[in-house]
Amino acid sequence: MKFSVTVTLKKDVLDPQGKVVENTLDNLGFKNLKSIRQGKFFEIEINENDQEKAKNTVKEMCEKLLVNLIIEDYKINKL
Amino acid sequence: MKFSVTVTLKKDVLDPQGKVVENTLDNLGFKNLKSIRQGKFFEIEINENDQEKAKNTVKEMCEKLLVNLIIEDYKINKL
Amino acid sequence: MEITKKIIEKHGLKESEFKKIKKLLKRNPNLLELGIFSAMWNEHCSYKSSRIHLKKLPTKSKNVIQGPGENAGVIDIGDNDAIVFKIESHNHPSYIEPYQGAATGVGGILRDVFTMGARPIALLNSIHFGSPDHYKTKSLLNGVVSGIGGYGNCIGIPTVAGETKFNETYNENILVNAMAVGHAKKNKIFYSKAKGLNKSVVYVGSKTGRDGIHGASMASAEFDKNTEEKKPTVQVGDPFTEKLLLEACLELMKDDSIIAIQDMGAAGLTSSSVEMASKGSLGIELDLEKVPCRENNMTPYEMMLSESQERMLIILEDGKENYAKDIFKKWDLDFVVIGKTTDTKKLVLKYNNEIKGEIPIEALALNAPIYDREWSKKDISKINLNLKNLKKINLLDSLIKILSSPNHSNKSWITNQYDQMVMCDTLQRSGSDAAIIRIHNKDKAIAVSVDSSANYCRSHPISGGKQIVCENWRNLISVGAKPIAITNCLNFGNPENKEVMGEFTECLQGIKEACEYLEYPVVSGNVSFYNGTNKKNIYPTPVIGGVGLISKISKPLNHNIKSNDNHIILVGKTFGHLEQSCFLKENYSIIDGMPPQVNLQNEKNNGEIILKLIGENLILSAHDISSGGLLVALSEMSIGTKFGIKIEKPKNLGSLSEYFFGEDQSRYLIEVDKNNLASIEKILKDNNIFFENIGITQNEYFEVVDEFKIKIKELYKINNEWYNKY
Amino acid sequence: MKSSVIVFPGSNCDRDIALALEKMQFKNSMVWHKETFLPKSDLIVIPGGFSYGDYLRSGAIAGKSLIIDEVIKAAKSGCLVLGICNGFQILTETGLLEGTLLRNKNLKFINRDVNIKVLNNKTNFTSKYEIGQILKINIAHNEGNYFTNSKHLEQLNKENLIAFKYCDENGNVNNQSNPNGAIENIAGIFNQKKNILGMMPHPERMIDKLISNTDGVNLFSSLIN
Ligand SMILES: Nc1ncnc2c1ncn2[C@@H]1O[C@H](COP(=O)(O)OP(=O)(O)O)[C@@H](O)[C@H]1O
Ligand SMILES: [Mg+2]
Repeated sequence: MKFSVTVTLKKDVLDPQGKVVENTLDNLGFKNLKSIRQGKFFEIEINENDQEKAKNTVKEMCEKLLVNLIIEDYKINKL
Repeated sequence: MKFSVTVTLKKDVLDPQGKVVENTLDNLGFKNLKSIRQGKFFEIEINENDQEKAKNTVKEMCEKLLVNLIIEDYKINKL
Repeated sequence: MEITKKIIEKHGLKESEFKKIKKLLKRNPNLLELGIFSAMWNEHCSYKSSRIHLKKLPTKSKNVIQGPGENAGVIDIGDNDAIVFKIESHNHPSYIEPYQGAATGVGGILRDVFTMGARPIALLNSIHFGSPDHYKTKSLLNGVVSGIGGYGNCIGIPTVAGETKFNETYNENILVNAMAVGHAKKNKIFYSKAKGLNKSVVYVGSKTGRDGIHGASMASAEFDKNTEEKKPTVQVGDPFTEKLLLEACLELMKDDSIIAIQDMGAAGLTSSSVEMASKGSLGIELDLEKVPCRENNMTPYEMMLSESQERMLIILEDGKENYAKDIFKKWDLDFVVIGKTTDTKKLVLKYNNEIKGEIPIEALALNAPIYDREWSKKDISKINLNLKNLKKINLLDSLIKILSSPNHSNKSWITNQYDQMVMCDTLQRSGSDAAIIRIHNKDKAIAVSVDSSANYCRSHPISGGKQIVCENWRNLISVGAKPIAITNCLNFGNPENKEVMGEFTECLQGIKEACEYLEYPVVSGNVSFYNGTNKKNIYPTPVIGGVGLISKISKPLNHNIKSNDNHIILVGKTFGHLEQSCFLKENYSIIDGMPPQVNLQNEKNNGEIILKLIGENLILSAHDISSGGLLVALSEMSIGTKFGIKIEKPKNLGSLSEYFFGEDQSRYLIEVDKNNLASIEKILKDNNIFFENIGITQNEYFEVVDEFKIKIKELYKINNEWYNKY
Repeated sequence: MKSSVIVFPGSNCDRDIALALEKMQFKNSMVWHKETFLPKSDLIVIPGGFSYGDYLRSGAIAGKSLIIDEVIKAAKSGCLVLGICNGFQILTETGLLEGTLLRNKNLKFINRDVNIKVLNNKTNFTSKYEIGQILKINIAHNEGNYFTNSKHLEQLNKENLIAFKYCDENGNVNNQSNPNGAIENIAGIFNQKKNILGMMPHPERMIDKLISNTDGVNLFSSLIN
């Protein structure tokens, strides 16, 4: 079973990368850019047919390793 | 109009970070993990109502800056 | 809005303090004003529990240009060169988010140094973690080290020295202290004292966000529907922006545009504006709608209390605004005139022309509470250490136990993650007693080292306090530097606890005695109280950061043995003090007894004579003897070289372990050429210095005659294993 | 000989390289990234550091700066270009050099002295070195793990475009002597015309006995010839 996880910085947390990328896109002439947020992306495949169980495993992976819960939020999607 | 972009390393490119994450998850006892790939994620909002045009702009952003086409693939999704 | 008891409490203010606020204002404060009082009156900004004790420290010498009270201390090293330095703690943020906590700690201390007009030239750190077995330790260590490296490497300032220790007392409360050292021209030092009326108050740097609005903001969240959105957030460091800020500030400082400058550190805009006004006995008026903000709808309360990083406040000379603005624009940084100096001696905060808060500056600064907290003397109960009954162990096994322990293992796993070479003036990198940094384009250098000994300080705070200053002094001397001055970071538990306050008072007493005797003044520092959890306080951990001067560079001296067939001389007397030693701890798990005592007179004599010998080029390598004693120090001189040492046991040796592992103070090991032996011995004798010629250097092997002989390569492996396996 | 050092926001080895060039008798100028004019120079150096914080990908944003168009023009007309560390990363981002620099294999920043071996000394950058000479040079990077496709790798080998490889003190090129995981231990490469060199190690840190050694000197003295 396959899932995708997107991890983004919590709102209000300073995003130095995003800021620089935004400025650069602006300098490159993309004037209609309203906002850009950057995050991490994982594609996870696990050997488990029960969707509920599988999703819980992915959730556990996120909370234990992939996501820094203090500054990041995450979302899991079934693929 | 909002889009999400996911950027992943091409298949044949060594992924040191992915390797370490995979090993660590294994060490943490996630034995049913089959594979994990890591990438970047962008959420882009642009001032443009024509979906075709908007998507093209995002594509241009990717090719001009956000993605290193030599080693990375990307996907755009309308949100 | 009514200020309830709960709000006051959430702002960390005592009822008596709130009463005092009302008296000073002659009315009730509003929430903004309360927030400002709480920020200025908290321990971190006001030093309310420590101030009366800190006053006792010696802070002056002929080399001191600026002692405590400014952003950093300043010392004179001749030829119009000055060194600016300070150490600061970032303990709590680093425990919550180790990478960002440590990174912003480095960023903060760098700003303290470059606000004064100095270009930072070196970074140091003292990091203390819980037991390696504790479930959090590994990730904290990883996060802190990469955070320190991440910030310093990116901004391009070498991280050259530090100390790393593990002790279960830090299980729930790690220590992350960062020190920065900068170089300035003596006639171009910038201070934070405001001068003149109607001068522009300028905000430069990053935008203000809702970062680190501590407990204070939680209180405010209660009054808002969007509580979730307004949660106080962790500060994220942006070393790239700091690099721009550094270059922009130094560029502006070439000119005479700046009257006063202050970084926005703890309590951000509040403390920076109040401090500048207070020092100049002036008032300050701010138009808060002009503050560059990262988020929409930020309130004056949030703006004043935000601890967003990479920001500065500057008071400019008349007519310099455009000139200064161009510089900041060049570096892509915000530059906004947000207010002016006034003669009201008040902090006046306006938002869209409406006055939102008005507080007399004196009430915030001079009238902040000061406490003479109750303290108790350390109870030195009788110690029943009977070392006679200990199981006998072999010398080599004990040595291996120590060299392979987390605290004594080689730190290159850490130091290899720090750029130590950038700026191309690092003459001696990490790994020796002190790092040596050349003054750019000159033939002189400074030496720097940070040290602490929590176990010593805990068992007898006065002796411990004295000991660290001396150990720090010794580390500088060992690389041939004349110690000039120190900065100190005092990490302690809860000051409202009598014993903790006693440890604080007594450690300071020890520090004071040593500093006075060695003429080694304190020029800056930081106090971090409330380290601990659930009434369990950390061991008292004062950290000393020292700076010494090498006025003429020859070849940088370190502790590595240079060749075979040289003599090793032990300078200073060995008594065999094993209580509180690393030998007992690593071999028998005994942590007990009194720390070794320092005889300040011997300390000074021995140190000065070593410096004299180094000055006359009579020494090939030098090392002070500290934790682990003689045998550990000797092996440190061999590990990493191709040369070992062959040592003869003294004729009338009492106990092997006492001689080889005793932690008696004020001792050095020096490697000397055979041909210089006679002249060195004569100098030592003429000056009544106790010394022993203990052995000869040799190829490949480390050896105590009749006890053991081991390959240096083996020792190296033993010493380098722990971190790589952990 | 005239040299230009390009300075980006976040460059931090610009002063070090400028000093090295001056010491080796180059007439050097510093060129700010917002300039659109490059002074006439025989050598352009892109220094180490963290241009734009190395956010997004190291070197990516610098690769889009105003001055970089001028660098590309000059490089294409044969001007010598040296990219060190972040400079190497920028050169790959602009396409002047092929391949890319990934995260170090251990995912950690690495600063230490490593040994590298000279593979080609018939270039303007390396003529003063011996073939096979082992140099001890400092590295300091997060992303020095050179990677390229197999076709380009073949070309690198066939056309002798590998400048340096990581090795041990005896010159052995193997896994143990590879600090960051770079493919075939590659530490530096040339473009096909050999007028561009990108390298991860920092030669400018190795010109002063007091702080290290003088193994970097010959790179600069090769260039001044
Ligand atoms: N966190 C650290 N950062 C930088 N250098 C460190 C760190 N920890 C230890 N070191 C370095 O390791 C060496 C050994 O440290 P230590 O045993 O504390 O030395 P000493 O006993 O001489 O003070 C020193 O050169 C020190 O600078
Ligand atoms: Mg020492």
